[in-house]
Amino acid sequence: MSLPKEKLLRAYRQMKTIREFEERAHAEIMNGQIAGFTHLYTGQEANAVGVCENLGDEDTIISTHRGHGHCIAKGADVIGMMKELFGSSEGLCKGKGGSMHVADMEKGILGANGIVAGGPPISVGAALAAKIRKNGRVAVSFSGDGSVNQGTCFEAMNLAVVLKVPAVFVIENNYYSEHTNISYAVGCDDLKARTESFGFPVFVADGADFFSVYEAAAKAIEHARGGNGPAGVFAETGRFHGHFVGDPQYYRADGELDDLRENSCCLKNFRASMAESGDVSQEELDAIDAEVMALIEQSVTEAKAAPRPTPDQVTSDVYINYSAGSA
Amino acid sequence: MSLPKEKLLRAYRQMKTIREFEERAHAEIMNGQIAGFTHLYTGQEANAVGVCENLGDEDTIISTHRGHGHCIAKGADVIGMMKELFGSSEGLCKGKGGSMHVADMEKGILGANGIVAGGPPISVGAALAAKIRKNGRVAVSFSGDGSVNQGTCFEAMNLAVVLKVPAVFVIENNYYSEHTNISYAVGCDDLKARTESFGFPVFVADGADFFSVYEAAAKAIEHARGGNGPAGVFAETGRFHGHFVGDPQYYRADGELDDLRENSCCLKNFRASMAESGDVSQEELDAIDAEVMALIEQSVTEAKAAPRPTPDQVTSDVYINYSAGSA
Amino acid sequence: MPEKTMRDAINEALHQAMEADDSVFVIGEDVAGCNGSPSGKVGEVGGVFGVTSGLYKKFGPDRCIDTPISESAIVGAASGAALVGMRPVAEIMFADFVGVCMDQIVNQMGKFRYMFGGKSKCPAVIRFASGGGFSAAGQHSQSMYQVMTSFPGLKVVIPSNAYDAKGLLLQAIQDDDPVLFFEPKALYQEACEVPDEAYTIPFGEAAFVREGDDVTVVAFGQMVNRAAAAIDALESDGISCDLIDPRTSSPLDEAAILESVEATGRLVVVDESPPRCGLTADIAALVASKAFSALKAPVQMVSAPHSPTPFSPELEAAYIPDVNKVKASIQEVMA
Amino acid sequence: MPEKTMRDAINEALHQAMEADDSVFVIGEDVAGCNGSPSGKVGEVGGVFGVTSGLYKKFGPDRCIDTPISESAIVGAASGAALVGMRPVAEIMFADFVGVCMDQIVNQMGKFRYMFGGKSKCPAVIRFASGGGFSAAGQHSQSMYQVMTSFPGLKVVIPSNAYDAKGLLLQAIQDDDPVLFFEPKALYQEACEVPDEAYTIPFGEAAFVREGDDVTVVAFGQMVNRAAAAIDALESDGISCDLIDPRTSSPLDEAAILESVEATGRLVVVDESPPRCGLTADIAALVASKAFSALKAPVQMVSAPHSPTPFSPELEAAYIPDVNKVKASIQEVMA
Ligand SMILES: Cc1ncc(C[n+]2csc(CCOP(=O)(O)OP(=O)(O)O)c2C)c(N)n1
Ligand SMILES: Cc1ncc(C[n+]2csc(CCOP(=O)(O)OP(=O)(O)O)c2C)c(N)n1
Ligand SMILES: [Mg+2]
Ligand SMILES: [Mg+2]
Repeated sequence: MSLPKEKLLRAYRQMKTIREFEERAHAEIMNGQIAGFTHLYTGQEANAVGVCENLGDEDTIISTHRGHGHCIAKGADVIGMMKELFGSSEGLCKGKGGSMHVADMEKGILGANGIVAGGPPISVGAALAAKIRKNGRVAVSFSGDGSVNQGTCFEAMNLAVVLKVPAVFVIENNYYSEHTNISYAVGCDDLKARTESFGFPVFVADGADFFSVYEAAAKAIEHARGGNGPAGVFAETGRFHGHFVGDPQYYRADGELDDLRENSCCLKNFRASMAESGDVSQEELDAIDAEVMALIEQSVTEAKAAPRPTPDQVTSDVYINYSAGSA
Repeated sequence: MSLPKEKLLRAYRQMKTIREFEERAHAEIMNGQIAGFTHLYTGQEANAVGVCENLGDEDTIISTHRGHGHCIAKGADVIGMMKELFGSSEGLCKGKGGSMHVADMEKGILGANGIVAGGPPISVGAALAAKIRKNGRVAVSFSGDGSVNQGTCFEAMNLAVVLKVPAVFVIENNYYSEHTNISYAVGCDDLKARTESFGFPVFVADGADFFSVYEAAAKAIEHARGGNGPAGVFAETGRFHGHFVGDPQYYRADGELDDLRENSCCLKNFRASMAESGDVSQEELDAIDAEVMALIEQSVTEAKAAPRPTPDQVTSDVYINYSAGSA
Repeated sequence: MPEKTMRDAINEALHQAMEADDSVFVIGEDVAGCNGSPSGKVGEVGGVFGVTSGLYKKFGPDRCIDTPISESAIVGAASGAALVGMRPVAEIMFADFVGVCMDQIVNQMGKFRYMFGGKSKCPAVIRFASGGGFSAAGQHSQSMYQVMTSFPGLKVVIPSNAYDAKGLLLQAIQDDDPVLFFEPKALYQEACEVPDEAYTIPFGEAAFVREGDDVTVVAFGQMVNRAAAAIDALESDGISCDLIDPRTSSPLDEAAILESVEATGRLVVVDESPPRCGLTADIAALVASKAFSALKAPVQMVSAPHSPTPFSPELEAAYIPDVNKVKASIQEVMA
Repeated sequence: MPEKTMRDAINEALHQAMEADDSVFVIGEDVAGCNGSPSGKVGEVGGVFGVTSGLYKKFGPDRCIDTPISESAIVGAASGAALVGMRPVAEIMFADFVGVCMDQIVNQMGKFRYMFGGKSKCPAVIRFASGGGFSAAGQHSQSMYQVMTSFPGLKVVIPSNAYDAKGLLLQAIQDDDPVLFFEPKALYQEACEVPDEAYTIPFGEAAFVREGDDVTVVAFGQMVNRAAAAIDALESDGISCDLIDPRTSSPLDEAAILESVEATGRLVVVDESPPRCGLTADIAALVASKAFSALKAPVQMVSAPHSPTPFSPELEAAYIPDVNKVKASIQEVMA
């Protein structure tokens, strides 16, 4: 697969931004600077970026509890996101949402979501709007290997087929839902087949390889955008951290994490692929790395200096046109 | 398939009892004698009886809004049921449940259920108890072609596979959920395959033929009872009445109902099969008919004469050990 | 002015809203009906209560959308479409079915705006047939609005007559917040004068159904007529009552209730839901905290008892508050 | 007596109940943990809050059962097993997730007995981690018990300390009705003296955490400690309060509350849930209707505001009632 250089550079930048955002967020959580429950996406970057590089601002995504990567890939402002994680009133959600609820309507980000499989039904709604408006948009929802066992996820898949809407279901199989392996939680032997049995094509990808995800997502999105109803992407991937920050990860095999970081790193894979094709030089990638590091540093500096919310802000933003105080 | 004569007679009696119970209930509803929402099972009798003839009192079933047939087939007292429909305090549920909540724990009937797909998760629980107790019981849930699109139904199927419990999922495809055809509401082309993709075998039956259902159910139940995890039965069937009593049935094709009554009547089919095999004479079946008619007549007579509940009964049976009044 | 049933008034509101704004669509189980059926009569049904009848034929399959039995997906489809600019009106057949889609209502639709820092809007309406009166037993008779009132971010509407139903629904559809619209199903056939043209009734403004000096009666939904009958029956005893129908439980017209109690000094609250953490307690507590000094007698609450809804007609009649119970409470508060 | 955290006390109760009765089992997401995982360390987790730790290792896979993320199926699995004679204890990780399994709780488990005419029993316990204090934002901080209290057929338990948690859970497990057990997650690490042996605390019997003459303070769950702190701080001002912890909101110990108010004439109710149709209103209304003549001042309700739970620590601190707010309310009711 050959992509324009500009696109290659951007894809790498996005993946690197996610990686560094997450690693830095991890450090700040360990430092006690970031409160709440945070789930890191490190290791899965190629999935978010491979999908979102096929989307425009008008297309929508809806994410999960592990949402930072999807939001950055879809164009959320990194500084606004870091401020949100820090709970500032200048955060993307004014400090009201935090890690699990990062959202940006302007960028078509209908939110990270703290409820497992909360997103797919909502995404079907966005897809339905696109179908009614005939505006050619698609609506993507991300789910994990655990999320696909939730009733709402099945309902959404069936409804999308019934209404023939341009919904794309991206399943990121990182093999674990919290501490439980997919081999336990998904009863059948073939999750891809179970998904396809709902009546739409599912394209398989290597979630450590940007190009693989990009291609699979391109097919799924083309299918959906073309008015053929929903489609799916099924990517095998791995998270480099625990389920949440602080997870002792008793479920890992010996050496599993080392192996993942060594052999399933999308950044390494991307660099290797560029080295082979010569499309982009390692120096160009190094330059991006430096820019990303600077951006992340800046985001943390700004987030730490950003204003804190004040108590009066608790009751605003509940409704549009009557104040919560009087309810 | 050859069954002992006693079993043949009982199967016919059960189907006939359901048929006459329903037809009489229909008449009494039209007369204004029975209140509430009632969904008739007429036409689908072979499904309930074909399944339940494979079960003992210790096995459980959980039914749907269209529950009379399943309950009778599993051994519910017909007079108690008729009294329940009439709302008497002597009804099976003391007049508190009505048509949609007929239940009898002694007979392993965990209730009809007014919530579409409310039953399957509960049935998985009964199956789980059987697995833990290693008592060889199975737990059967009935679902319709519409019910299978509800999230809870999918969750139950997956959980049953994960826990490898003796749950049997019986899907009665009567082609309609209320006014909507299965070809619309089930997005995929092959519901049986979608069900099997969850990881258990599904046995297909002709729901107008007792023997066909009996055999398919026998296989499914044997599978489950044998410790191999859940199994399914998928039966094609037809209801002779509307979704609810009073339904104008705009969804029917011209002649559809006549055709159903003519060509998909389990009682006729059973008689024809007996005529062919000679296992049971038509006179024996006629005698059963007469007994059933008498029983149904008696049930209505008793139901009409049965005591009505009194206002003080409203607040009993909420809890076992504290009165609702003081809550 | 022509008389219309509540069903027809709501139906008319839907027709008018859909004519006026092409971002409005309806979605739910059998809101068209007969999809996929061999008769080909798609659109003949219009919902199991007939409330959406005619919409499919007038507005077509993209704006009157049948669904599988998947309430969570229905609510999600509405809220997702609303987030990107549509104004969906979803039908959940019975209010009891909140049970199978509560997360999508309460944790998703109702919280988007807050969690997203005020940067989204979700103008979706979810309609429910609510309440008792049909011998429909425990799973088809609940109000559920008392529970939904508990959740910030949702607006909760409970019309008590055809006129209000039309105006409130038109308001709900043009409202930019998510609105839950509970239609007491026992009132679908009740008629009153309803103008042909479109009009809206603002949220948070109670209706004064009766005006009087002795007692403030607050009643919701199906109970408003019964409370009015009780009040009328007591007129000859010289008891005169304010009858306040809040029409929306969230937002609540606190001022109307408090002002009335300031004048009467007595409160009776009537609702058909069970008593615990319900609207009767909610209003009683409001008054006991904000109009305490005006109170001359204990607040009276008339509700269903703390039990599920029974099936048998006799039991249900004893379960749902009737005119006599309201009368007795008014007399008690006057004693 | 040894000090134990609430987490350990609950864990101990589970161990003891499972030892005593082989029909007790636990089921939920990661209650064992590591199932299917390459490490082979099944049972190492014991729930995300560690409350079920050790149960898998002691009682094996049939009695400590991991599930997929399918809350409706989890509750159904518990209630179905209970209907046929088991005593399951299901864990729903966060109380907020009631949203995805409400039907199974409210319309199924909670109504079986009534709908079936009193002929079934369903001795299932569902445990939830509830409430705020973790900066966990809108979908992981709700109490939900106020909403569940509204539903007849369910018993609702809200322990406020480790001692009560153990005794109430053992009662819940041996109770023959379905019980919802809400564990304020902010209290998991709080310790107090807890006997090693098994004991039960009956439902519907409030605890008097403080005794006094001037004000009746009723507080739930996480708020009990804060109310106690407020009361203690006001002692030097010569204000003395009864502090009542109902421990179960359904059944509710009405008598304890009413008797106290009869003596004090003043009521402050404290809960961390939002105000509408909540427990603060429920208790305030109870008192305003049944102990009205004793009341000397308006009832005071201290709750979260009518908004979802915010993320930011500062906002959450302003959201959940703190000691100062309780103090201010007590002072107000005394003014
Ligand atoms: C309804 C619901 N149940 C449980 C949880 C707790 N929870 C959060 S993430 C998670 C695991 C999700 O696994 P998966 O879908 O595979 O996503 P991953 O974490 O691997 O990205 C669970 C159980 C939740 N947030 N919502
Ligand atoms: C959760 C829920 N949604 C909707 C309904 C209303 N309803 C009752 S029966 C029914 C159709 C069920 O269709 P199917 O499962 O095919 O069973 P059938 O009626 O054909 O026996 C519907 C939509 C309900 N009772 N519960
Ligand atoms: Mg995963
Ligand atoms: Mg059907």
